[in-house]
Amino acid sequence: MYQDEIVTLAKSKTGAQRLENPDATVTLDNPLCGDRVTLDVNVADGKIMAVGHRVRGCMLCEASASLVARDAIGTDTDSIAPARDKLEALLKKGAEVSGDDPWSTVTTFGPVAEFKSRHECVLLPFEALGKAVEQAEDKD
Amino acid sequence: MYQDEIVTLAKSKTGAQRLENPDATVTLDNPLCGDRVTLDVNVADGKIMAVGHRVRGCMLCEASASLVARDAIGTDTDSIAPARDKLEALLKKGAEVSGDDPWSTVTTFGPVAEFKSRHECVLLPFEALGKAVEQAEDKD
Amino acid sequence: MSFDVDALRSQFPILDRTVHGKPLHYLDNSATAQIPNAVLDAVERHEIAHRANVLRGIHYLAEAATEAYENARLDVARFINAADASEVVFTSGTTSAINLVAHSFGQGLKPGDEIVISMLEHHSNIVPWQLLRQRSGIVLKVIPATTDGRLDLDKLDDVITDKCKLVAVTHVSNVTGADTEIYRIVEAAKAVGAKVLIDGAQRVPHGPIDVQALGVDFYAFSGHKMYAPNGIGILWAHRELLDALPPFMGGGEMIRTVTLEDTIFAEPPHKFEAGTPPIAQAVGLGAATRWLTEVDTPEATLHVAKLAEQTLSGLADIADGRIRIIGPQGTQSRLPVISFTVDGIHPHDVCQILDSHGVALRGGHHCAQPLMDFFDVTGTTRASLTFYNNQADVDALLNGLDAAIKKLT
Amino acid sequence: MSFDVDALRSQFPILDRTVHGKPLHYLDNSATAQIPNAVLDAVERHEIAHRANVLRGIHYLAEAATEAYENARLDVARFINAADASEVVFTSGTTSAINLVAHSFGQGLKPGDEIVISMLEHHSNIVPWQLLRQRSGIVLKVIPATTDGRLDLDKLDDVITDKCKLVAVTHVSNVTGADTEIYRIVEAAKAVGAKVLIDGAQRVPHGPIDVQALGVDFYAFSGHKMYAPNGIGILWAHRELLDALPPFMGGGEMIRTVTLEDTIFAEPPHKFEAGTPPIAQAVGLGAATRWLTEVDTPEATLHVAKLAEQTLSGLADIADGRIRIIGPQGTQSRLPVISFTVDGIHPHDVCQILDSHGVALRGGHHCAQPLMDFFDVTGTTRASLTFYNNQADVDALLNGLDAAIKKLT
Ligand SMILES: Cc1ncc(COP(=O)(O)O)c(C=O)c1O
Ligand SMILES: Cc1ncc(COP(=O)(O)O)c(C=O)c1O
Repeated sequence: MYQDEIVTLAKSKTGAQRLENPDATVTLDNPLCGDRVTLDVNVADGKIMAVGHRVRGCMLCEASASLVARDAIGTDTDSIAPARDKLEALLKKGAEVSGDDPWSTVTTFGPVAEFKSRHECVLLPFEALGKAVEQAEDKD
Repeated sequence: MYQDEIVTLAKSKTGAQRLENPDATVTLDNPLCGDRVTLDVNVADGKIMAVGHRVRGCMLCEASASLVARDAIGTDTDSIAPARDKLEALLKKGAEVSGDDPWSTVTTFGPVAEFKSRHECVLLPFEALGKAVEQAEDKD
Repeated sequence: MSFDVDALRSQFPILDRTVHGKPLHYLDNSATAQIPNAVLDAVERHEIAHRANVLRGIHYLAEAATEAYENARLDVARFINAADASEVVFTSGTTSAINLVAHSFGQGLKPGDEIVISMLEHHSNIVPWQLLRQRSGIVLKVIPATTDGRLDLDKLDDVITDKCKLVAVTHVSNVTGADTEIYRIVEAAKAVGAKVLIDGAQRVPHGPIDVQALGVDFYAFSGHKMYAPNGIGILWAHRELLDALPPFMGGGEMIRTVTLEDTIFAEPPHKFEAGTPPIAQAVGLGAATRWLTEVDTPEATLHVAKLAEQTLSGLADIADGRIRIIGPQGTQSRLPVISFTVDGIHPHDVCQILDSHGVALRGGHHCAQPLMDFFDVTGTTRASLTFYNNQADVDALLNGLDAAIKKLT
Repeated sequence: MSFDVDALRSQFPILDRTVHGKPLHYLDNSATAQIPNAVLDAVERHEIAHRANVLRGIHYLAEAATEAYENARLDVARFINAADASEVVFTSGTTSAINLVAHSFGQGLKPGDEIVISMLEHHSNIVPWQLLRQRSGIVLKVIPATTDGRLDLDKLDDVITDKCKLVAVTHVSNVTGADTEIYRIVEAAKAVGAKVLIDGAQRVPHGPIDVQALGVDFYAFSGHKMYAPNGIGILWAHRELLDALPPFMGGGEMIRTVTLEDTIFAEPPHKFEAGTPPIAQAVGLGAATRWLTEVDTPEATLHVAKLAEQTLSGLADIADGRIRIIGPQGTQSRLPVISFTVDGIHPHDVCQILDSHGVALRGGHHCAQPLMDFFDVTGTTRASLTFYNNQADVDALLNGLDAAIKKLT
């Protein structure tokens, strides 16, 4: 499961520092393993401008947070909830992910599918980003 | 287990009526099967003069009450507790019962030994008589 | 399709054994039913291939055990038609399921609040409420019985008042076999805003149920009476109810976070499953629900109903009416749990003699002393039948009774 | 006599299996131990030869089942050296045993009475007391831990005051493996007239104990951690204590008489065993106590101690001290439950990679979050060993850790 791509993502620590003036900040826990993600976001005109996070968690959670921070910039804010659902469908049902979608990179986590107890680790940063985006837009 | 001797004893209903002026009366329950023995006794000079009982219980309990009423008359009051213990030893440990003892008749219940759940049914009248004798003598 | 009782019996090795040199005729199914190979094998396969603790493990066996455990929950949810598997709480049996409700639901009650049970209840649905009464001053009221051993539903309006918070009654009596008209209980309870708990211990051995159609709030039953292992049972309740109720026992697996100051509990059903659960037993119960669902065909039901009818009419024919049926005389709205007294013979003597004929019956108060008091008997003898019973079992019962009466009177 | 680990392993079919194509190295024994054929067979033999409900039956199977159940109680009494079998209460596990005490003993406590636990407790010995605190206003106090993961016994006098009614602590920590000096707890508790409850869940898998010599009042443990089935556990307590305590759950088998007005309870232990008990599981636990008593020779203990020592020193040698032992560093006064953290790698990642090497470990908070907070870690990785573990298991652990560290850092 720890394929090079996942390990590299985690080690890249992409976006692994907090934003100075976030539009919204969300902290989510996964009580099962004690994972905790704190995620900041800046949005403008329905697009995500910046993401910063701090992860206290496992490598899968770190890799997922790195991927989120790498791929979110410039995407539509309303692409996040579907991206999360797409990732969940990939993990839980082995669903196909179509290639031309901006979030098709979630396929990186395909190998996690067979490890049920780890699904939440991967989903957590997506859920944090989804909530953060919602909050940021509510503020507008 | 229901050998003729036990069935005959039970049907004989020996002593199966209450005494008019008992020195003591004791009621004991066996919660396991709802058996209830009420037993009256008259004693004089350390000897049992009369026994009467009412049994709401199974045939084993009735047979035991009949035997108690039949064999107690004229025996020493302090023979009852040992008789009970002898019966218990017979039932629980298959102990030998010596032949010249007045209470050697407890061997009648030898066949009950292998049916653990029924031991208490047979012991109950002996226990009631033991308690009744004690009470009667305390009164003196 | 006809029903092949011999094929069914061959799934139960114990039915081949002898006792006291006679073939076993097991008619004590209401106490504990026997366990088919399919269930035994499921338990054993689990223990030798997937044994591990559940819910928190990362390793292969732990994942497999967790999956097996949660799949068993799905099996049970299907068997009772629960809206969601999270409504299915594993307990150690009916008794602990009812005690869970008495503590958890009971914690929200005030002195003077009323709980209604019935005269037909098993001690497991009486004593927990008496203990709650001691703890918190609730009032316990009782739906009376009819002379044919049913709940006297005409009295519902007298007993269920505005103060009533819960009506807790049996689905099928473990003494009389009477099948409760639950919709009337639900109607009366809902009219005053009370919840309904059904003790299904004697109902589920006879086939799947539909808790949603029943319209009740809590439903409790045991594994060992429905061909599953000991030490496992179910409390089903609506998810919103489970969400609102406080936990019963505390421990591992039922928490979200624990500090020495405070604890946040997990979501249902785990909130109510403190400690390592009976995992292999749950797997066995899951297998039993599948097995039973398959066995429970109209032909099988007919087979049992015929045996019950023969038993009832056979009892009526024995020894010029010296046998009194305690419960419904006929076969309508009753299950094959048949209690009776024999004039002049104590139930334990009946059982003991029948045992020497290889027939396993139960005699005594059946953990239903208030009902015994109502019928003014110290106990009854009970023959309880299920799918794997056959003609020979009924014949042995009737012949043995004949012999017992001849011998003891 | 030397110890033949291969012969022992051959009694556990699961130890022959592979996971992810690798031989299984089961080092998650503290969560659940595996079950030997002797125990599996005892359970199966019971189910296919003597399955019936217990205590009230007259027929052959019921008598046989009752005898098997009560013989299992005798086995357990022997295993813990109880003065009398009636002091042995069957529960569904450690958690339910502790909850029983929290309800039953707890019912006699007043607001302001103190219960003392420790920083090392499993949630099962924390949450029941928090729930009791909510119910009745007792005060919960905590014996701190030392930096090497033991109870800080020097603080006993500060924590245990005259208001203390019960000290409830673990015999062996499920995180650090530290073995508690129980006599010091008993001394301090007796000095103020408090009772002592010991959570023995992690102690009994390593061999028989002597509750009388320990001088404690309550002792709780689980079957599934000591090679017995799930769904069974033990509460031991002095008979006088059990006589004095009110029952916990209500139901069948625990009563003397029931009327709708009132109930008279049975004598211990049955007073505390409401409902149909886990019969086959008790039979399995009885068999497990006999099996374990036989296995537990000085040679076997030495075998495990050597593996533990190799594990501890192997961990110290890996990757220049990047591994931190959470608990005693040495082998003195500890059992082979070994927790550690790997610098920069989350325990779940460690476990997952080790799983791909066939090594079953546990990672996380081990239901001991307060202790995790004390050590300021989100979790640890734990390897727990027992008699059937071998050199290959330890090698696979150490090699796997090496690989994990290479891969993930
Ligand atoms: C020290 C300790 N206490 C209590 C428990 C709880 O045991 P169970 O889950 O079997 O009730 C455990 C095991 O999980 C334990 O390790
Ligand atoms: C109607 C009824 N309720 C409750 C129970 C208690 O079930 P258990 O002993 O399995 O907890 C029984 C069986 O004994 C029963 O027949």
